[in-house]
Amino acid sequence: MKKIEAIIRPEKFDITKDAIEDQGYGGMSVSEIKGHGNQKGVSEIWRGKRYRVDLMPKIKIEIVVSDDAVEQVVQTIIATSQTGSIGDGKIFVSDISNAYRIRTGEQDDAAI
Amino acid sequence: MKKIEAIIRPEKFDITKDAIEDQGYGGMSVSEIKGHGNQKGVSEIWRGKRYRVDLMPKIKIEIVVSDDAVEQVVQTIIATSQTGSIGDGKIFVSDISNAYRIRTGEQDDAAI
Amino acid sequence: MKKIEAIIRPEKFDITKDAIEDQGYGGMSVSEIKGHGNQKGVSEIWRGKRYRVDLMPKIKIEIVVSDDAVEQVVQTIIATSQTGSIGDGKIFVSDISNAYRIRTGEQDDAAI
Amino acid sequence: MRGNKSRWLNVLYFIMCVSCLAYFSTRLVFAGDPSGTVNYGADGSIERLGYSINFTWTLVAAFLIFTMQAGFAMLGGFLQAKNMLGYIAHCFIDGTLGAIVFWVVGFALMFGGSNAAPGLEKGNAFIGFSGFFLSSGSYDVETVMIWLFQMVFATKAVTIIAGAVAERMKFVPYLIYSTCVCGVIYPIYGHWIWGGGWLSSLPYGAGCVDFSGASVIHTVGGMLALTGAWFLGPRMNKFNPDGSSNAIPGHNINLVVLGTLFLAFGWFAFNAGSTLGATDLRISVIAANTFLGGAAGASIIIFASYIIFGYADIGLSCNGALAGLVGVTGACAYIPPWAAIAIGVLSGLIMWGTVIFVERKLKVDDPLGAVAVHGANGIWGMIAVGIFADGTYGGIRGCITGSMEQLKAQLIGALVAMAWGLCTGALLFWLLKITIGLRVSELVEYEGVDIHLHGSPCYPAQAELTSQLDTTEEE
Amino acid sequence: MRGNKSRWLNVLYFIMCVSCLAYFSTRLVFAGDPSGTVNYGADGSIERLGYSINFTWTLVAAFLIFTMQAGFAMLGGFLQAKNMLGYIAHCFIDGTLGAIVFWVVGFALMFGGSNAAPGLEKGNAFIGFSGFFLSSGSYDVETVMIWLFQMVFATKAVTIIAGAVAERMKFVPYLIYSTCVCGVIYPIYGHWIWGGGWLSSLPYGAGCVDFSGASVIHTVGGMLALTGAWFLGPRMNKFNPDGSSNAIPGHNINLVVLGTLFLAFGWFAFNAGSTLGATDLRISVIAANTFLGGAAGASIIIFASYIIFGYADIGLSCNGALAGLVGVTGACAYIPPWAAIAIGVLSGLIMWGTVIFVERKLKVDDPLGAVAVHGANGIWGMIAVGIFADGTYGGIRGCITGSMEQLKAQLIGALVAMAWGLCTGALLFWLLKITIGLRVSELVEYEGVDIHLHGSPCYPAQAELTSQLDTTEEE
Amino acid sequence: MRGNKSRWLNVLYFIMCVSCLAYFSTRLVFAGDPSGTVNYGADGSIERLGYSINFTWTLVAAFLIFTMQAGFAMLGGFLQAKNMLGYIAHCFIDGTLGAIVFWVVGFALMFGGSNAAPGLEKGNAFIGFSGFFLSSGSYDVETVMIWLFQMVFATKAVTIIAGAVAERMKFVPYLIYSTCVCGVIYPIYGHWIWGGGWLSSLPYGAGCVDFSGASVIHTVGGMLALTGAWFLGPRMNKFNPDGSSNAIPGHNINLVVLGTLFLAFGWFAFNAGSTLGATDLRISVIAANTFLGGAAGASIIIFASYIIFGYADIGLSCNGALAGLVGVTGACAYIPPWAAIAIGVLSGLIMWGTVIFVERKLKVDDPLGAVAVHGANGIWGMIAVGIFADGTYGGIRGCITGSMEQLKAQLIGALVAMAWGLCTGALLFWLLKITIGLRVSELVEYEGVDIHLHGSPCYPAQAELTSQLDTTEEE
Ligand SMILES: Nc1ncnc2c1ncn2[C@@H]1O[C@H](COP(=O)(O)OP(=O)(O)O)[C@@H](O)[C@H]1O
Ligand SMILES: Nc1ncnc2c1ncn2[C@@H]1O[C@H](COP(=O)(O)OP(=O)(O)O)[C@@H](O)[C@H]1O
Ligand SMILES: Nc1ncnc2c1ncn2[C@@H]1O[C@H](COP(=O)(O)OP(=O)(O)O)[C@@H](O)[C@H]1O
Repeated sequence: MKKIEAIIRPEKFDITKDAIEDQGYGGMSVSEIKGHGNQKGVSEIWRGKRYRVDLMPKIKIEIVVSDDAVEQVVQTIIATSQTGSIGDGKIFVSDISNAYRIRTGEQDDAAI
Repeated sequence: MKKIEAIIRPEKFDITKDAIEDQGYGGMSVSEIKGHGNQKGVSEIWRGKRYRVDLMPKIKIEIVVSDDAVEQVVQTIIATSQTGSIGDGKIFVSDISNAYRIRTGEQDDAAI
Repeated sequence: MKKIEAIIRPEKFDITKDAIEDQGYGGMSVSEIKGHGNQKGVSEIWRGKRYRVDLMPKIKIEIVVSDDAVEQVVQTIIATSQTGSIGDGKIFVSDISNAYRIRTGEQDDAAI
Repeated sequence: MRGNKSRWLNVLYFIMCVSCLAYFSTRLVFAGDPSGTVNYGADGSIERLGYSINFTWTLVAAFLIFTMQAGFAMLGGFLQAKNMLGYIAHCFIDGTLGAIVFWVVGFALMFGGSNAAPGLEKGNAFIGFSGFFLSSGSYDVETVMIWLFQMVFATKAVTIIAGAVAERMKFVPYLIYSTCVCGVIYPIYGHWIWGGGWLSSLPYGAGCVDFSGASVIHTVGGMLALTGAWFLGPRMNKFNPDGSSNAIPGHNINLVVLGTLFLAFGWFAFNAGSTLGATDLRISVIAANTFLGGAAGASIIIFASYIIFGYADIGLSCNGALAGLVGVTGACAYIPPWAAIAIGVLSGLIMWGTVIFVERKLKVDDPLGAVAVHGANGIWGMIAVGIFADGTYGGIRGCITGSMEQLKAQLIGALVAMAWGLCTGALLFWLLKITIGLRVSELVEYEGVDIHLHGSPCYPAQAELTSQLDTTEEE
Repeated sequence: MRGNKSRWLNVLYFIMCVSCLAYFSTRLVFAGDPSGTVNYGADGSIERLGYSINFTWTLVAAFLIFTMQAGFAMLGGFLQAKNMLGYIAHCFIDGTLGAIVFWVVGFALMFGGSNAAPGLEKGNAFIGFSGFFLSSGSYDVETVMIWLFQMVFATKAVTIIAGAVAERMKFVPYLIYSTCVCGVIYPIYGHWIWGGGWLSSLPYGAGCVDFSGASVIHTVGGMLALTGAWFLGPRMNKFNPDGSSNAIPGHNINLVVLGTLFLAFGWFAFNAGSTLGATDLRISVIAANTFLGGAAGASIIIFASYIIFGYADIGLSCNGALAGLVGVTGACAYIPPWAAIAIGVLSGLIMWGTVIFVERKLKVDDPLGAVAVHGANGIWGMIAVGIFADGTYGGIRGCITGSMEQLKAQLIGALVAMAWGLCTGALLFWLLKITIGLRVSELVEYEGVDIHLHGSPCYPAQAELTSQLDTTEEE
Repeated sequence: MRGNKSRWLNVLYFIMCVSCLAYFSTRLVFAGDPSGTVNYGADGSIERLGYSINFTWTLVAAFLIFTMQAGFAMLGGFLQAKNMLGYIAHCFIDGTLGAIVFWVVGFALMFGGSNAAPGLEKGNAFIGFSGFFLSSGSYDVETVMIWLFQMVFATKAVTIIAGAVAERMKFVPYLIYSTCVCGVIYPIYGHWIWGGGWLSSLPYGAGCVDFSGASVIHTVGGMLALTGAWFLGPRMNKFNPDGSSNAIPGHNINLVVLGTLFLAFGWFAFNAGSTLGATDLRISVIAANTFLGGAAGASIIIFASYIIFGYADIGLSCNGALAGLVGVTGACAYIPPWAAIAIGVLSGLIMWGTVIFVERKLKVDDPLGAVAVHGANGIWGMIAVGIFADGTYGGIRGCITGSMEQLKAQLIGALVAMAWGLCTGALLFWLLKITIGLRVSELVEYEGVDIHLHGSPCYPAQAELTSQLDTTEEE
């Protein structure tokens, strides 16, 4: 099993989520983070004074899938959430050694 | 060392946390996420119009423990936060290659 | 590649972030969590009644770096965010098996 | 599934209301000779001009008092965010449905027989019975004006209780309770004091005197709140098995401070307006006393909490301000400024004491402190008249002038108010409890009444994440 | 880059304003004989005293009405947090810039020729043309008093539309639109009804009668809102490709309830103040009817939503209260209390029906329900005068007294208001659309107008995390 | 540990207050012949009726002005959430404790010797000394009425400074400072202008004239704010080592807009009420000028910020509105509407210029812009009287009528106000700094004063997570 952590633009979350679900991977956990990669931030004003905000809001999606599904999910995410400009985000894949479904107590791939 | 990520119902957080602490595992990190597994979401109304909310709020607990403690913690979580209905959550276990305590600079198991 | 998860004091976030950037590791994801280690919590009052808050707010920084950079980043974080008193936080390091840059589709170390 | 039974009860209740309204309405359309028009501008007599000044004063006071409804709603900052909507819904319904109930029946029970205005002729020392629907004889500019002024009072009295039953009460019982209090319980006691009833003609001093509602509104409201909170039981997690209690922090103290300020604003008009006339220049003393009482109540808590905790507890100090305002409500017209300060200081301390007493001794959970703020200080406010009245207004003389007579009348008034509030409250809540039940299920309480009773959280999530939520229409 | 074109338009617009102001100002400095001082206190005649009572009443009413601006701003709780600042900016600008525009031109177009006060002599049945800048003859205490009262009315009318075009309109077109409505569209229709124009002298009944703005403010405002929302198109994600629509939850229902309460508060003064005199004791009936209408509108929605959904929908019920208030606005002075309740109940239901109609049939996206609350109920309010007026005030007799004449006049007034609102609105928005464009880009809409048009989110993030953000000064 | 020293100081301060109050109170109980009752309704003379109209007007104005306290509290939206409670606590304490201080001593120093009402006989050109505690002679309806009106003024003046010292001041020094300003500093300057003191009888024009507080309230308040912010030093992270400054965004612009609207609402009464009489029909011109000034100040900033930044900066525009309101405060009664607009436009620009000047040149950190809004525009408001007064009211003639005399008097008044504010402020803050210290520790500033001084965050976390927090009772 692998965990796919995708950090994407908030405005792409909707269609990315739908695309993943269309392929049958229902389970996911979503949280709000802030971050920056090569992105420079934007400027806002506060009572007549400009300032720079250098951490941008992003959405982090975590999906745990079986090893063979990783590539498909990653490609789906890239396809749907790419805009080609800086700030598109990153995807990290890591190993999960075990998973449990709390409702039933099932383990491993059966639990995802 | 292993990291246990448990995604549970918010209303079970309290007793789960107490149960874990009772067994002596004090350190944990908690965050709010939204997610769905096989759960269908609930409906709300907005000015006379019903709509569906399909990501449900959950609590994510992250606990890093030494390898031999994993099973006990996982079973404790399952025992305390199971209700038997859909939406109970998941537990994922993964490897941690190193840990540091910032206060002292200690490493590995000593740091947890 | 490794993922460094550092859980630090909110008030140290600023200088820690600057220190990491100064060493050239731009990309990071930041989120707010609550947690406790050996820390005891603080007391607040609510309409004439004292109560204890035992999960303290912390900042979690996640940085994915190539294997050889891990030590440097970890030491930088420890150096900048250490105060020596309880509540300084923890750093966990784990393996990342793959990374993708969504904008370009690049993989592995090139994507960080 | 959830609340289906209540839903039908609601339908029933609704049909009952509508048919009763329809019946009367038809009668009203054909009621003879509505006398609703007077214009004193054209005719130039001094009496009429003086009358229209007083008329306008009372009306403007009624408008200003209405802002207290917003003030009450803001006090919901003391509650958990997940139950906020439930509380403000109660405030909102008290103010809207309550107005209609008071129009239908409450006003007639309260002021019938008082002869305060045309169309209020019938009634005895215990209850009034004319002025229903403001129809025929009571469709007169003066009667309507008094109705408006009394209506904003009545709806405030009902709203007091909303704070004590917050975070756990079912919706339909609240509707029924609110209707009963506004339509029957409050008006009957009110009749005794203000409608020419028996308490106002007690043979001690000047009879039982309550300038603007220390007993009528605050004591009765506070006692009803106590019974309500008692029958409902404490909120989940409020008391530990060992009997100790937990703090359940609210969500927005800023809102509480603003609410207190708006309540204080309304209170100026609440008390000064109770002269029903601006040519009665005592209004300035009344307004000043009102504010000094509140200021003293707030200040004493600031100091006390700072000394005891090392923190200036602003939330509690807001309660102190309200306690001070309640405390001077009964006496504000009869006392000099220094007495207002004395009353306010004591009110603040009484409030704090009562908060602790209710929680530790009675083990009753009163989220907004309605019992401490309104109940205890309403009683204290009645007694204060008997102590501090200096005889310069209306001939009311308290202990400081050497006479104990007035104090007796006040004590009787306060005791009757307590008894009336506790008995009717207990009866009402007991009946509701054994029939349709008072309390929401544990799940509803856990997840908050907002999403379960009102279909939406009060603050729908709006962070980047959730504004992207896929929302799909259904049915 | 973004909005550079509009920026220059804005500069242009600004220079135009300034030079026009400068031109007139110089003339004004040298205008002869300002007559702005009268003190009726020294001289003791009863007429003058009566006059100053009425004067003060109207002025105080104007002050209280002003709080409605805050009430309107609070309704923004129905919107998404990311667009909140855009909406309150509109409210704020309507109230400030609008006052200046009404001073420059609107007041003169509306009341010129009405002879309501000194300096308003010139004008005909279709348009007025004296009183610009409140200068020379109209620099008189009475004229200024009426201006102030009418100014708060006018700015409210403009603000209605802000709710319908919220979350997606560009800034400069809004400025231009707001100026045009406040300066020309609203005053001209207003002149026809209140400024001595042709509608007020229709040969049916007492001529077209609109006590405090059911048509002038609410129908015209609602129709302008409809055209605005129509030309702008729905918000992103509002309608699905299959024609069904989605709910877009707002961010703060508490704020909406508070806003409704403050609007109701202002509405007391709005309606009762429209007598322009406190010696006209009908003010009490007006105030009571106003509130009963709102209360009935709110209550019916509470019941209806509870029966239909099983939830008491408080947000919708707030809209119901406003609908009831709008519904009685036209008739409040002419009807007995029971009729106010009947009107309010129907208003609530009409509002809900219109919400569904606008969304499902017209496919127009009206985020705050301005069309349903103000448009539909403004029309209903006009008709209600013709039905329920009982002849006790001003001789206005509706159907319930057996006469159909008044109803005819009211229908004509309502139809003219609709036609006027729809035509001028369509023209204005069409012109704006083809010239500078109405709508923000898709990106701006996605990320919220706040950061793009106003440079800052309404609620800058303040959690532990972001308060630590490294903020560096630039330029 | 933290704040233990201050705690004992607080106890001391408290005991001092109490014993002083107790001493006087006992005397007061036995004071002879309270004359606090007059009812002008019964007796029908025209003079008395006129008197009671004016009496009521002033009282209602005082009520409405009180809402400004809520408005000030809402401006805290400009601050960081972690310090919000600290700021509103200051506002709340200024309004409550301040009232008591003004009752004890401030009023007597300010109006003693003015003979404005019974019991205010003793005093000279520099200071008054009768009317303490509103006792004996001054326990009269008229005196109490004037006290109430002046009390709401005084508490506003104190609150101005809260904005400049926000986010970093200790609690006990704030208490002491607030007491001193409300009890001594403000009243003494006020006496010079309004209490029959030397400035009002300067031999130029009509003497120094300040209609409703441009110098008394705003200049003095603004200068005290400047010294306060100066002695406290800038907030952490405000200035970079290279001298450039950072923006520290607040947490709720919506709240700021609402606060501005409530302040504008109160300002109507603030200025128009200052006639102390409604039979003085100039009140309409005053109210209209007040609002036009504010509207002009807001509009100019909307345009200017849009042209300069490409964004319509609503927060700054709210400050512009307040600047405009402050700017016309001194002159509102003496000028025609066009002049109010001119003053407002300039006020807005002066405000922006001063914000930049204070930050860049003085390197003083004024979180809410109190110096720019109140200080700078208070001075400008004084000067504006000398320029724009058109001679139609009170015989005040400014430059536009060709006379320079009045301008001289105004300049002297403004300079004296500046000097007084700066000197007393510097003395007070310096004394506090060297004794108990002004500023919270770095840790407290980092984590927010709310949890450290007031024991709770202003917005206790309420998300799903934290509402589940295990909260256990202790002590
Ligand atoms: N090395 C990293 N470790 C953790 N998170 C990262 C890293 N690099 C980028 N991110 C996250 O990804 C988000 C998008 O980065 P982005 O600027 O699009 O990267 P790039 O410019 O390389 O495509 C950032 O806001 C941050 O949250
Ligand atoms: N494959 C997954 N990857 C990441 N998170 C998941 C996954 N499956 C479920 N979750 C998380 O667990 C929560 C509970 O899932 P749930 O509906 O109870 O699963 P199940 O019905 O399989 O027991 C979800 O809200 C989501 O946050
Ligand atoms: N075993 C653990 N697993 C996950 N998070 C932990 C663990 N131990 C500590 N933390 C996190 O680190 C934060 C700081 O812990 P701290 O009290 O400073 O630890 P210590 O006292 O051991 O230095 C906690 O608030 C919690 O969020």
